[in-house]
Amino acid sequence: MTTQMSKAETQHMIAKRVALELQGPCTVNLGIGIPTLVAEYMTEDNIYLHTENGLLGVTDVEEADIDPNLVNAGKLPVGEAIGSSFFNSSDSFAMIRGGHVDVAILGALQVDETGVIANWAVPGKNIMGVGGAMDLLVGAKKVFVTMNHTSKDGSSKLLKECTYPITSTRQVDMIFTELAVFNVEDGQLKLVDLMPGATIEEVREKTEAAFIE
Amino acid sequence: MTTQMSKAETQHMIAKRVALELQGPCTVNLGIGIPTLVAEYMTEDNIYLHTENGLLGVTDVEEADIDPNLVNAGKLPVGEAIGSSFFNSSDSFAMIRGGHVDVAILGALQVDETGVIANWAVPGKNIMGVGGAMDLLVGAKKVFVTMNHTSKDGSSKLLKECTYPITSTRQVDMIFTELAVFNVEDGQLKLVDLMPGATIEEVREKTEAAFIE
Amino acid sequence: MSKIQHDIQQALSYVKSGDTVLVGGFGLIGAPLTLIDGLTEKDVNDLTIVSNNLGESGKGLGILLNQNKIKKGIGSYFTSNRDVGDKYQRGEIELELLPQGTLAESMRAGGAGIGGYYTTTGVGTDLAKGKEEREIDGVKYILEKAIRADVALIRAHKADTLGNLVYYKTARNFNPLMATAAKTVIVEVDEIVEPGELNPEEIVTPFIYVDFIVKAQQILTKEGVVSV
Amino acid sequence: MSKIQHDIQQALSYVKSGDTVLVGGFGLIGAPLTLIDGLTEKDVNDLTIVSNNLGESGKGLGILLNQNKIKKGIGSYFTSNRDVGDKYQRGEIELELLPQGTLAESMRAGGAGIGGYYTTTGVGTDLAKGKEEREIDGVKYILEKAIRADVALIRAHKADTLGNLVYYKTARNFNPLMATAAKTVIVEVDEIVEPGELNPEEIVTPFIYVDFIVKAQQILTKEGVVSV
Repeated sequence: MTTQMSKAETQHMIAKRVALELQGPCTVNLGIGIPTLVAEYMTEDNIYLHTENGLLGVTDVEEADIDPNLVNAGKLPVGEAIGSSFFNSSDSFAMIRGGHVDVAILGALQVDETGVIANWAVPGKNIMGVGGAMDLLVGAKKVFVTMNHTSKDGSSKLLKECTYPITSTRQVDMIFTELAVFNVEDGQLKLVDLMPGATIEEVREKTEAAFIE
Repeated sequence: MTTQMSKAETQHMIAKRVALELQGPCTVNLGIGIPTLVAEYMTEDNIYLHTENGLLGVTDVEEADIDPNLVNAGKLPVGEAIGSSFFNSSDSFAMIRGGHVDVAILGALQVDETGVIANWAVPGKNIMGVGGAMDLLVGAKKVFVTMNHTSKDGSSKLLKECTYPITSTRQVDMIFTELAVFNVEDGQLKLVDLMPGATIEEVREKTEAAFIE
Repeated sequence: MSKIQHDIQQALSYVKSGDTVLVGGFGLIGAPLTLIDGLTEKDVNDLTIVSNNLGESGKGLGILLNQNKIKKGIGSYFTSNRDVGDKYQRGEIELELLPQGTLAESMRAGGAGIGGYYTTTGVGTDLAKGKEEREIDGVKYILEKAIRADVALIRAHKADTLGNLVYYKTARNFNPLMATAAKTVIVEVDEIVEPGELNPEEIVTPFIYVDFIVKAQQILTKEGVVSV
Repeated sequence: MSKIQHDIQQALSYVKSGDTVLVGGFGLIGAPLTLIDGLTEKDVNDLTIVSNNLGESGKGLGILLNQNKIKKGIGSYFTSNRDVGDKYQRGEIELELLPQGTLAESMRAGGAGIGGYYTTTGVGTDLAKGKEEREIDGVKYILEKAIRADVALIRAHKADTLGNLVYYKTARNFNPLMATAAKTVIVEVDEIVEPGELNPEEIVTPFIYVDFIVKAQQILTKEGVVSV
């Protein structure tokens, strides 16, 4: 990128771009991190947010209205929309695994050139948490992934093959980074958009995975 | 039997005898027929009735209070006790199959001398209905069976081996007929009581199954 | 697009010949009587009907049966309609008999992305024939497969306009499970209310499961089924 | 015999060394904080704890962990407590990591008499290693086993004196499932009411699942956990 953005600015830029892809009516599950920010940029009022800890109809909450027993999957305080409902964890994952959630937006550590992602474990570190990531990947009708295009050392996170343990054999549908937006079509990455300030040359240089321009 | 009782009187006699075996607090599922009558003779107020169509806390209902959408497994109108709850069919059978119902009282067509029963199908006739019988047999902590001691032709329904298809490989716990009460202990029938008017000779004569006196 | 349909036949346009259709209710209690009635007026056949019973003789699904629209029935208690047995003996209908708990659990599994499950129910009986038996931790189980369908016709008490549902007493039965296990879910209700009128802690079927809502025109009363 | 226990240690007398214990909550939300606190004061060890998380460092189940009372943890997200990783590296604790939906479903199965089930979740990943893979109707699944336990420690919002339970917002999470999957179920609640005060259509956990009820003495507030 030629312009220098703060980490927060970059995250918001990605979240805003993801929001453009959401058309209601639909139900969306937001992962922790950048995905959570997507809610701020959704423009349609018939998009409902599902959180796997047991609420359909997540909204923002004002500081004064915070309820410690009303949180999202990141354990952050949320509000409840009109028409929302509460349910237990098995009913919540029945919704996810059973294919009743339209879109899951997840973070990823790596993605391979067929759209398979790794987002739950790093080799050599203790494998300590998986949460709902594997369930969302097998169950959501569409999966959108937000991620940094490169590691701190500059190496690509869009790889020929994931070096970290994969989260599912399922290929995701769209990938959003600070440089570019890709569709996954027939098991191939297809560049569909450049992010503000990014050039096609930079994307080519920083993407190990093969992609269709 | 020496005394002549009507069919209804006999059924009530059996139901009354079964009721003596119920000690609260417990949850009891009543099958169709004689088992339903047991409710009339329960004396303790901490016995709760479960019906597999989705209610824990079945009571009698006055004619004036009949609600067509509040019925038991025999589709007969019932009432709801204080502290009752409604649930769907899968949650209801989760209670049954998961071992959370203390006693199931069922009718039977035949019982063998190890306490295995047949109560859902007759060979040569279409096998058309099983309902919740198989679930109750595998799941209830205790199973009590009410049945006629003999067929219309006088042949014993307590047999060495069932000739009808069995409902479960599980042995029931007690058997109640118009002549006698049996416990099932270590896979053997044990006579524990004679019904009013019955003699040990009559029970011996009309019981094909081996039993301990 | 509103989920509310005023035309029953329009709502039923999603039911096609050859479809597998889940139909709620325990006998007539909690059955979608209006939708079933609509189905008897619709030109459709070769249906596989999954329902605890196939109605009673000449009533509810029993009419559909006598119209020869049902190719196969999957249920737990067909005894309530003597016509089922007659048709079966004449080879005019296939039947799959399942224990009631298995029928319920298989639809829950279908709705929850579970392909099959091991249950104790039926082990060692004629209904286990052809099913895989397996011992897990010393207990014998049989494998039962999930049930999924093209359409579910269900009944609830109230819907809000989003499609959230609550039920009424023992009319709940199979309905909430069926709502999860079909591609298209059509519900008939006594009352349609605005979002926010149903308590979020009390909603049994969240709106994501419901595609179309119709107002009930056939109601079960003490005196039997009446049109309203 | 009343299910209400005024003495926390008396209620916890059902927890024995070597037991498998289900502990409700998603982090601290919906966790039985009073019962967990009681467990940290109890002389018990070699526990297998089934819970989404093992608390946070030095909080909730985290205290129990640091007291070396936990032999094994089964959960979906141990990352929330860095001490778990440290102990694991030192070989001081066994861990079984399950996807969150599998964790929930396995307890539901345990409570429902289901021995195991085929799920799509985890197929082809490291968490499927050693698990049977099977194709059903063209879809790949892995076999997951039911979870059952000796004791469940859960949290609800209100109980009636019979043991019927209702929950509060996202504090519901795993609690109703755990109530079904243990031999002894101990619940802590904000409020105890008389039978009849809870709406029968709204009860989430029917009383047959509940053995003992205690009043919560540790409450999660905006300011953190406070004693009441």
